[in-house]
Amino acid sequence: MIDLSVKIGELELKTPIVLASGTCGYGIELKGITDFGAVGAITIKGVSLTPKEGNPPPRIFETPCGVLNRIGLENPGIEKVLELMPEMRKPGVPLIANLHAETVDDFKKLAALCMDFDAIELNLSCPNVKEGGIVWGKDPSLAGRVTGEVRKVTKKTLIVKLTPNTDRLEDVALACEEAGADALSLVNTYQGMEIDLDTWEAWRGGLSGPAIRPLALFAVRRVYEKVKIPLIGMGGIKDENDAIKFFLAGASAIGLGSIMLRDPEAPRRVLSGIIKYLKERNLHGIKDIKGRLRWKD
Amino acid sequence: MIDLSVKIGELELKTPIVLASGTCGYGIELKGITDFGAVGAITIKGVSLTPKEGNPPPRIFETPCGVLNRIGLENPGIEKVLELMPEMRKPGVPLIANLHAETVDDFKKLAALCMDFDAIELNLSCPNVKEGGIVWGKDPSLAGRVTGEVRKVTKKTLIVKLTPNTDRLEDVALACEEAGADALSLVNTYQGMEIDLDTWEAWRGGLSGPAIRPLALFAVRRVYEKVKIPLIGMGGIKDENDAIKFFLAGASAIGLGSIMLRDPEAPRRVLSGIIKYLKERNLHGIKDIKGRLRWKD
Amino acid sequence: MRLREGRVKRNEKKGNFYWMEVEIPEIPSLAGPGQFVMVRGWEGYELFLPRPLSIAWSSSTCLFFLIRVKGRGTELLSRMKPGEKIWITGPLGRRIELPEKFILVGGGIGIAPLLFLSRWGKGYAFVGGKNKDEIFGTELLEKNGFEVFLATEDGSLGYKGTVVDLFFKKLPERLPVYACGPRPMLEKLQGYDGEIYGFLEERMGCGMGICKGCAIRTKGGIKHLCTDGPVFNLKEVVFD
Amino acid sequence: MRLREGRVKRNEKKGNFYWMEVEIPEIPSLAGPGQFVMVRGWEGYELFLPRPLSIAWSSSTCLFFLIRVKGRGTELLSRMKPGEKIWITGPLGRRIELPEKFILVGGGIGIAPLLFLSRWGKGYAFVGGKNKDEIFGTELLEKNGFEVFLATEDGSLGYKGTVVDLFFKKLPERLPVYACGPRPMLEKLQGYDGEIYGFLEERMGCGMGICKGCAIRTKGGIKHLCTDGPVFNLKEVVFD
Ligand SMILES: Cc1cc2nc3c(=O)[nH]c(=O)nc-3n(C[C@H](O)[C@H](O)[C@H](O)COP(=O)(O)OP(=O)(O)OC[C@H]3O[C@@H](n4cnc5c(N)ncnc54)[C@H](O)[C@@H]3O)c2cc1C
Ligand SMILES: Cc1cc2nc3c(=O)[nH]c(=O)nc-3n(C[C@H](O)[C@H](O)[C@H](O)COP(=O)(O)OP(=O)(O)OC[C@H]3O[C@@H](n4cnc5c(N)ncnc54)[C@H](O)[C@@H]3O)c2cc1C
Ligand SMILES: Cc1cc2nc3c(=O)[nH]c(=O)nc-3n(C[C@H](O)[C@H](O)[C@H](O)COP(=O)(O)O)c2cc1C
Ligand SMILES: Cc1cc2nc3c(=O)[nH]c(=O)nc-3n(C[C@H](O)[C@H](O)[C@H](O)COP(=O)(O)O)c2cc1C
Ligand code: FES
Ligand code: FES
Repeated sequence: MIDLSVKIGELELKTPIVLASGTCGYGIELKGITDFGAVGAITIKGVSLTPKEGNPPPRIFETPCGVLNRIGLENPGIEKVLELMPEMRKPGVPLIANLHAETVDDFKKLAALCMDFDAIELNLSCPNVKEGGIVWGKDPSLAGRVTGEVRKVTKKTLIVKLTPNTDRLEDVALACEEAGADALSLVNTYQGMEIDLDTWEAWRGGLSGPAIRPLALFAVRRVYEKVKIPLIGMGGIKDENDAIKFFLAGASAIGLGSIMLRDPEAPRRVLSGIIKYLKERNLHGIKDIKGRLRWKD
Repeated sequence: MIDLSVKIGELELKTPIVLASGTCGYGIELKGITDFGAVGAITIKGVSLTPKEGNPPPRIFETPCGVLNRIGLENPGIEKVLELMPEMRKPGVPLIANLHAETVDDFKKLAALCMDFDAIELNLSCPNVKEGGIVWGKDPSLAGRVTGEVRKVTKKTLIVKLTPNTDRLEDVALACEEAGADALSLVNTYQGMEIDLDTWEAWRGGLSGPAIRPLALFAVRRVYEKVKIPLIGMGGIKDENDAIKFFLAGASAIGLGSIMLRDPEAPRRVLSGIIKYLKERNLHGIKDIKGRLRWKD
Repeated sequence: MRLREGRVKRNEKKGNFYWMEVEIPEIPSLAGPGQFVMVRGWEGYELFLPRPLSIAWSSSTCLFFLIRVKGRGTELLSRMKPGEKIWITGPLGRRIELPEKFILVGGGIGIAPLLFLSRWGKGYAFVGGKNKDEIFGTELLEKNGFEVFLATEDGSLGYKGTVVDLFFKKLPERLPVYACGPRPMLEKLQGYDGEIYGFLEERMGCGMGICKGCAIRTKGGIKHLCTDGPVFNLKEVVFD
Repeated sequence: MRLREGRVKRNEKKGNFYWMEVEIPEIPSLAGPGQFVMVRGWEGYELFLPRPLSIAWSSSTCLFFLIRVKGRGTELLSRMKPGEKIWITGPLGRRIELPEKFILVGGGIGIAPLLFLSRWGKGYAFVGGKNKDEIFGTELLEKNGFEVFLATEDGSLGYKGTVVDLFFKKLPERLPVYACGPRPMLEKLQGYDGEIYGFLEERMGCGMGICKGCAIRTKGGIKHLCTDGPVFNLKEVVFD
């Protein structure tokens, strides 16, 4: 018997497949398209205290095996999002609120408003505006502080989503764990840019998709070797093979991001593939592969 | 008239196309294959004071639109490499010695031995063994120090090759400029890993190829906005369009790396494409596009 | 609206465009005027995203696309051969309500979604392009009860000039207008003093509202092309 | 040795393998025993590197490959159709000097380079595979003057067992041996008390000595498969 359930903090996921933030809307849009039976949890598009317009177009570019986005965290604000709760509940899957804010206070207020969600995920890829604008997730002490402060106001499962754009990834991860995070989610996108060859216009953006898989996998592994809390691993996963690599690297669950834009039926496809892989090897669950890679260097 | 020559320190390149280190051997191997008329300079495979065996196989993996390598800086040592000088001279193209060492002293000794090269490139992606093993290029003061010390022992054009695996890229670049570097070369590979799904064996490696282009482009631009010395931009360039993006981002010359493994005739192809692009727009040389992108955010 | 696998039935070069017929029985009966689909004609991931294409026509089991090669994606689509697999999600976007009589104004490849619209009414169709190789579908429009006015910039077919010029010159009746074409064309049409709707374009991620990639500026704030559009009241759109 | 564009002339499934003929006039006359080429049958960059393939046979203008599907690259190659473009660099690797009479030992797809070798001499060929679908080229070997011994692990053709077992059992004469097949097979053959050469495999970047990706451990230190090999004196190789 194969047991695919995983526990992330207090959260029981029926499958180890999490829909990553920003690539599944509020889940609602995927009604009738995605088979939610294959989904362990839905992470909604990042939400802030007040509405955000996001960036002017263009917002999305294609790069070799990758997607570069500069959505700019567009969202209607937490109040409007809470109104969607009845609709968001329909798939019957645990809901994770992905939050972003520019101050510790706003993060706390947001978290306190998320009572009806099953878990909270802090997106630390945005800048801390009060303290010099440094991105929360680039600085272990900032990351630890915001995690600790949010921890005080909520008993919900608290996930911290890490940015890979830092040398101090492991220290940031440790700081979040010490400050009370129940789990870590990584990676968010890698900073890149694109240029239009005709107009010479240029845009910054975050890179995701298969291109980043080798980098993301390494980020997950480095964090796995440092912390004890479970990890939701993501970055370029397109099929079961990629997913299994993240489990072998140490992820307890995996996130599907960009692939949802191309194939909204990816959750079932990936889940079936994982089951097949486990069966063929007589393995009984994610725990039999989690972290089990063998370094050859 | 289109003028494609560029100056990198004292080095006059007839074309802005540099063969990147580690992907063109010693140039010798490409005799009769690559059209050296299209090549501005050859950067030889990284060399150290004493021979290095490199890593046991496997050493190279393919990832989506990328190459992950763990060659391990295999080389026969500087003495043996110097013996190749007559052969290396045959293409008639300036030669850049790519050096790596574990101590400042070794870097100095190496540089002093490179009298017959046209320029020296310090590869700062390897660890400084005496001082805790931190990678030279991750720390502005280390990077500045090694650059300054090498500067003292050579009058050759001194290029410093930067690693993108750091938050402090701009500071490292500035430190190298202040310490006397004539030019900077970037990026080296991004740290990643690969796992074999059958054996669960895992290897660390450096990612290169089209996958990293959006990241490398951004790295080049960030450095361009900080320093005055010329940049050799590279990372995922496969065709003229990619090359032009690097010029628009601020590179004075561009490096062809992984593409040489797939298409050793890339220099001519890319050069012809650059000329066509310039002609179609009535532009006269790289200076007409260098750095000229327009940020839209 | 699920991701379906179809098969290319034909793919013919017509002037500067390709006319592609795809067998994909699940979709045609659901498709309404103004809708589009996301199309992928390759299995690899180098081109990661599917491409948005208008539904240009349909039969009971097939969709028809009119394609102009722009970059790698449309080039791959243009090279597809009968029998090859193709993946399509749709129909997507907002179905529009059409009056009985209306005017179509199409520039270049912009004619694609207008052909489909012509099935739902009667009226006048202004069709323009750089030259005669960019004029497509006049017989179909006529068969559907549309009087066709042609314009080419080089004068190789019909009126010599832009389709917008021709439109403002020949405007037969003040009817609602549905336009599709390059941005400058739509901007000029904003000046029409009647009801005017335009098919907009923006880079898309998903085509189904989950990525927020397809933002469009309107007087009422940011809208999303794939869920609020692709057809917008042109007077509401802010071009910049 | 430059990068050349060729055209697939035929590509036929033969048991578990594909037999591909490629028209590429510049290469055949240069190709010698023991050499290989780097092959790419796709234009995109998702699969970035070309794949090493042995020269299995040649005519005046064509190269022949025997291909076993392993991953995406060989799968794409196996699906190629006559007329399609293919890019090849070569011949690469060290040409070997063959005696007049020698023994070939091939396991599975390992038969590919041995077929080409059979053109340069006479002798005995031991050919093995998991089952009869992995046996290829016996007629060609016989035509070239080789006495053929067959082994399949399931006994579906010839001796039931491994080709190495058969070889040690039937060894007709103490002649130099050229072997190609899976690593365990080559390891076992190291025990042969005569001259023994093996075709090794390693992941390659460039195939022409510029990347140092293809390291092979030998008693004499690291060697490079693409420039020092692919054929090595098996007694010198360190398997680990
Ligand atoms: C709703 C809608 C309907 C469309 N209908 C048609 C049609 O019927 N026939 C037709 O030929 N074209 C149509 N287009 C335009 C077509 O989608 C683009 O030309 C195509 O996506 C370009 O892809 P590419 O790979 O060839 O070009 P590239 O420029 O290489 O594409 C790179 C990326 O940018 C995106 N992109 C580039 N240009 C556009 C654009 N103008 N609009 C949207 N995304 C773009 C691509 O989808 C891709 O993600 C439509 C666009 C939209 C938004
Ligand atoms: C000198 C030489 C000659 C060869 N001759 C033949 C032949 O005639 N017929 C044949 O079918 N196969 C041959 N092979 C093996 C063939 O090159 C691999 O099976 C093929 O590269 C696998 O590519 P893939 O994309 O299908 O598999 P994947 O496993 O997806 O390949 C991923 C990467 O690993 C490399 N790789 C994987 N396996 C091998 C391998 N065994 N050897 C080298 N690189 C590998 C690939 O080249 C690619 O870069 C030869 C290998 C070498 C080194
Ligand atoms: C269009 C888009 C929007 C995203 N929005 C968010 C977001 O709002 N909050 C967040 O934490 N991550 C966001 N992400 C990051 C993804 O959740 C994920 O971490 C990242 O894309 C890497 O995974 P992937 O390679 O599978 O896409 C977004 C990514 C994309 C492509
Ligand atoms: C196989 C291989 C070997 C390399 N060896 C070196 C080296 O010895 N010294 C060095 O500075 N960079 C080395 N590099 C890095 C390249 O010079 C280049 O900076 C990097 O690959 C990014 O460019 P690309 O994406 O065009 O390959 C190597 C890269 C590859 C793929
Ligand atoms: S394209 Fe994704 S929301 Fe419109
Ligand atoms: S494959 Fe590049 S050196 Fe051998």
